[in-house]
Amino acid sequence: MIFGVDVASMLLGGVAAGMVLFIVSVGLSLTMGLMGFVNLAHGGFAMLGGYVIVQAMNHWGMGFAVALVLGFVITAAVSVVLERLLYSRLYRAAELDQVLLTVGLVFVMIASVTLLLGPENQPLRLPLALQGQIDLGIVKYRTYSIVLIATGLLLAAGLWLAFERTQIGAQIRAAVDNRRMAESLGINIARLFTITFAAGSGLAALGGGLGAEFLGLDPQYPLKYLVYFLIVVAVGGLGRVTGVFYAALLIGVLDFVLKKYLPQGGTAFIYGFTILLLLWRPQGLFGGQAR
Amino acid sequence: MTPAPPSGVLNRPAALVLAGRHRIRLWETVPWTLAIALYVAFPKYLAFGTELLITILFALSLDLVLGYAGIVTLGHAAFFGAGAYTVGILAKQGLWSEPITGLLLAAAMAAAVGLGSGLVLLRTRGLTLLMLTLCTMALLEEAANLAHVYTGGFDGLDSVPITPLFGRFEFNPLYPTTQYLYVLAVLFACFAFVRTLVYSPFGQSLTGIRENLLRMRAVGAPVRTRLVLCYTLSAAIAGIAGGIWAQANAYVNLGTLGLDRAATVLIILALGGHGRLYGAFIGAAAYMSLSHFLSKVYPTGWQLGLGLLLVVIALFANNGILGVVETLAHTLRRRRTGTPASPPGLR
Amino acid sequence: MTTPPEAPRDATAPLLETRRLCRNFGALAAARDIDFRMYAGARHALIGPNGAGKTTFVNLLSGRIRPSAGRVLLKGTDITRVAQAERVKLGIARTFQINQLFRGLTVLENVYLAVAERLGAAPSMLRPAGRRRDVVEESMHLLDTLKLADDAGHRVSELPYGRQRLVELAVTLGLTPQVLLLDEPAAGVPSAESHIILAAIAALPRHIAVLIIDHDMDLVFRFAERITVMVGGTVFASGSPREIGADPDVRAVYLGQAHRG
Amino acid sequence: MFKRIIAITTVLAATTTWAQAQEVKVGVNLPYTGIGAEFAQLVDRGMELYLKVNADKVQPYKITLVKRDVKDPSGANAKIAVQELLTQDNVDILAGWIYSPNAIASAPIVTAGKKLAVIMNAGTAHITTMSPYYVRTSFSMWHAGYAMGDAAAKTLNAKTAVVGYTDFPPGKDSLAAFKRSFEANGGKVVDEIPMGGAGAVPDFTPFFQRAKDKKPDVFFVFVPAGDHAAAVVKTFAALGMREAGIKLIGPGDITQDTKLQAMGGAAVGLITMHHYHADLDNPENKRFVEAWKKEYGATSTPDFMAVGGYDGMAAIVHVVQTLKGKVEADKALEALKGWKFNSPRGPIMIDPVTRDIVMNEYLSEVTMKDGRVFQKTIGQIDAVKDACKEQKIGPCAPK
Repeated sequence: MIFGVDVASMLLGGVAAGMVLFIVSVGLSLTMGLMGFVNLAHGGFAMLGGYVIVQAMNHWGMGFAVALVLGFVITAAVSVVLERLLYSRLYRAAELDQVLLTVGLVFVMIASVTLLLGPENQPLRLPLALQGQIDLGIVKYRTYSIVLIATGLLLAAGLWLAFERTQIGAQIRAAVDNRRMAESLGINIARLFTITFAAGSGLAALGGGLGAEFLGLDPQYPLKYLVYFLIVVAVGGLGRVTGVFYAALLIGVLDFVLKKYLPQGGTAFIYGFTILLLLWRPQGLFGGQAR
Repeated sequence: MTPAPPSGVLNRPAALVLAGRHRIRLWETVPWTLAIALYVAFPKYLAFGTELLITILFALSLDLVLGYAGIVTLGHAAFFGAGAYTVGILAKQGLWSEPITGLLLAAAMAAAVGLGSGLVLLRTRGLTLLMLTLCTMALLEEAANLAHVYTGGFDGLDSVPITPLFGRFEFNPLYPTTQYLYVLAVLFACFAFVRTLVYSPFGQSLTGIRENLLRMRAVGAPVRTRLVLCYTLSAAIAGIAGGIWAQANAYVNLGTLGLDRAATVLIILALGGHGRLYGAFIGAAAYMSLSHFLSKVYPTGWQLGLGLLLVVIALFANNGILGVVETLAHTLRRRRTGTPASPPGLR
Repeated sequence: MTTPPEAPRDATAPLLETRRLCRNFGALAAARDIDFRMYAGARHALIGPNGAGKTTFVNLLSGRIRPSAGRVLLKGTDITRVAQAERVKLGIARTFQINQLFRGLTVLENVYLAVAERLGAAPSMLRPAGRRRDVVEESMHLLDTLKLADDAGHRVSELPYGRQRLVELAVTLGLTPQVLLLDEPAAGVPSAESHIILAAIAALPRHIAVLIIDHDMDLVFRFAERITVMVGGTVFASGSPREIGADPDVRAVYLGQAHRG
Repeated sequence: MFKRIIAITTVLAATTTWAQAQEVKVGVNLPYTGIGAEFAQLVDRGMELYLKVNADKVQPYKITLVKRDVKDPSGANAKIAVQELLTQDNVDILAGWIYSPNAIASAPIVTAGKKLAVIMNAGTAHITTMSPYYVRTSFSMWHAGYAMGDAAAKTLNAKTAVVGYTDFPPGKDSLAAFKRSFEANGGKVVDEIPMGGAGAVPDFTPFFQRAKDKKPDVFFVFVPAGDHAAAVVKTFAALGMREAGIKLIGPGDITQDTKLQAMGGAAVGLITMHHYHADLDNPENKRFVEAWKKEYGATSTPDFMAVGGYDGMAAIVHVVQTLKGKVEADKALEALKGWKFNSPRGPIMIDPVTRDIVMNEYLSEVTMKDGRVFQKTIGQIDAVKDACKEQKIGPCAPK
């Protein structure tokens, strides 16, 4: 019985960690997959969203759920402005220019947040209902992890439906596969990019807010976790919701188990695993043809 | 094809330009005179100067792969760190602490890492290659942390014993006069090599790979071998930069392998202009003085300023400061002489 | 529709030959059992409607893509498995339907790259590129013959498209091929300038076997000594310009639509 | 209006010229940007507050702080900053050092520069042995670690312990200190868990899960202050380890005052050993906290880093006074050896042999008091020295 509990709690922990990665990274996979844009500033949108959510809760007295929605909306709006003004000018540009633009944006985001709200870590106090433990019959486990897993699954299902079953989802998938062909079919690519970018950034904001319990929230957030977001997207493969979902779970559980049994070598293993996988399948587990 | 008299064809304008492209121009002596001037006029800024020269050397090695072969990498610090730790560990374990030969060992180790990773990674391109270089560097950083018995882990190796240069010139930590001239000499040697390489047929074929990989294969070029060779040479130079950094600072730590250093050198090259040899000089000078003097005045503001500068460079300057200078000179010449002469072929 | 076996031009093996060459992309059979022969000094044309698999066939010959089945032989030796870089060394070179040039480099540098690869100058790291007199000389000669001499110093991106097509040809000729595959050499060139390209093709030395793929019937019938017609990924008919011109099936399938007044 | 401007400028001109002769320049290196920005701000405010509150003690001299940003814990920037403070700004005294790697990397330059160097935070024990000019007014990891090992065995009479530590030198120091004294008092450390690096905050759940499975009496945790500490407390509560009968103990870093209120109820029951927390009940600390809140706002609070800066500046002012403004390194060191000062953390002294600090260590438990999270002092050990140097353990043994 003890062994069962041990494995169960480990799995739950790993899946919860995976969910955080999934929620934050799915937007990045869409923007990179659809627009082929190396968007290193994605973590910045997660931070902005997180800060909006924290401010909404601590200073404007909003509930957690309402704050999350506000975070989504405001970050999506900001991202539309940035996309129209800056990103759209570099869709045809070389990778180096895209890397430069997004690294520049990250620095601007970090500096402005530090200037406005100071360098301190932003405390995000979960509502009482989400704190503490919950009894799942076989194991008592951290309530918030269970909530996170549920939210992640819900989000994944919702996104899957949005992509596989709706008109706009079909358009996005078509554009990911062959942008020129989609354009020639009369799909308004520019509008599609803006919508995807806004949705992607909004999701990142949700990820920032929901993940704050685990990953904390401070101005350095975008650079600290940049490598992890990129790994999930690269391993998962570009442009596919399912790809990122499985990749995030795989890496979440792998990282969790390794930290428990091999605390020192854990992260090295993740990097090694990513290298081997990308050599075997450059387009990632579920990606389409390597771009 | 009837053979025209040999000399006749060779003094055609285009042929002369190509034949003279490698000749040293007057303004190319400017960076070196400035470096000497800094040594003479600002003895107190030699620590900053040494760090600047090493950064130029590191940016130069990246320019070889990024500017000339078109390989975008976020993991170039892997080789810088490999070189630094080679020097650090050998000296700290009392195996080898002579500076010049130490650099050769650093170059050899970094070249080995470059060859090993190049053979494997250069099969891929674009985002995948970017990720692979990033992960390789991160893997090395973790390995260095794990082997803390040798590498000193997070705290790093301190007071690395380096024997005096040529047995006479001591490395003084407070007034790094020897270090500055030593780094300047090594930078000059490496720069001469890279400059020759870039103007050689091999360098020309690299620009061919950057401009059109498909066509280079169609003209029969063994593209992968060329890229791996270029990657290894660049790694060796980055290793020298790392090695000399360890010697000049008598200190090595995980920062030499960090994403921060790899991203900074990429920014520096983009700022200065890649594929232009002197982009490394201008980029490093601009970035380092901005980061050094501006951050003293207004620490957080400096980061905001740098971010905005990068956004502007990405959107408007097509190839950094040197690119802007070149287009300006080009339009000026066009307005003065009216002939659409193409900008100087200094690739 | 199997064509009658042609009388072999001479006793020696054909310069370039394919036997039952196939290539399919998933379900689509882009090339089906192509038997094709080409002799030294040939002036051969390959015509056929769009989507007939002409460009795929060129990619198979040049080694850019590997066949699903069948064999490619050069002077009797099997080169099916030989990679593109090697085939170039063996003398098979091709131009591209859409320009594939080094746009940021000058015209001279473009040709220089091809000639340097052929002469084995490329790997040298220490001598200045401009000092390799043999490579520069040969490149300049080539540009003279194609009347590109005064563009030599300009960047390719600054040239009008017509002249860029000439550079495309010059770069391939820099490889002094035995077999030259010209993929629609005059494609996209305004008719006013196409005469320069036609003249250049006509002036090609006899010892080079040239296979030209094009829709321009005037060019084909003036240039070609043998014509092969491809339809739906396989050889539909093959013969002299006169035979092909007179063949009713070819006329019905292809020439009928394309035959201009 | 115009007349008033003239008046002000003349007064200013007079004072500066007069004080010119008596000026002492103090070169401060702190990570004003990057991941350490928050800590730099605390130490910086500690220094500035001492100068403001004790302006009279500074007279007739004028202390100017020349500040340089070292950006990160990588050591390279710190070396340049210290080198330039010495050669370009030719400062009379050096101060700062949040991160141990920066203090270690700067040591050769400090020695070459021959200037008094006051360490205001970096806690790895053997740093003070790396340069004869280093004087530390903050703490060594061994102060709290060693004392807590002792208290865990005796006061909490724990028999088994698991140690979780951030995998970098201060973490290893903490582990070694706690293990030595805990096992010297009959305890047994059953597991040692390295918990990720000092950079990005790892998810502590797997490490805590492993500790929980071992069911130790106490779980000693050292992580850097800031978001690491906040994450530790959250994970401890979320995994219900208190209900499983495991006490979370550690140095005061994990209950940093600036993070305490945000931790809320989750922190209740934590037992820590440290030389300072804002709820210390002594008159000196009352004045300090009051002055801090007046200067930096009611919601702001000082913590052990701020007091490191505060006491560091006190030591500097003492040196300036005793040497009448002409600060010469060896005399300054003499002046500080055995120096005693009534600090907000209680009476402190600079150990004449090791130039490290000797201070009280307080065992305190986190409780709730009138709606606020409060650290109640439940034990005290007076005049604690750095055990690592005293017992010449590992790197602390003189070379």
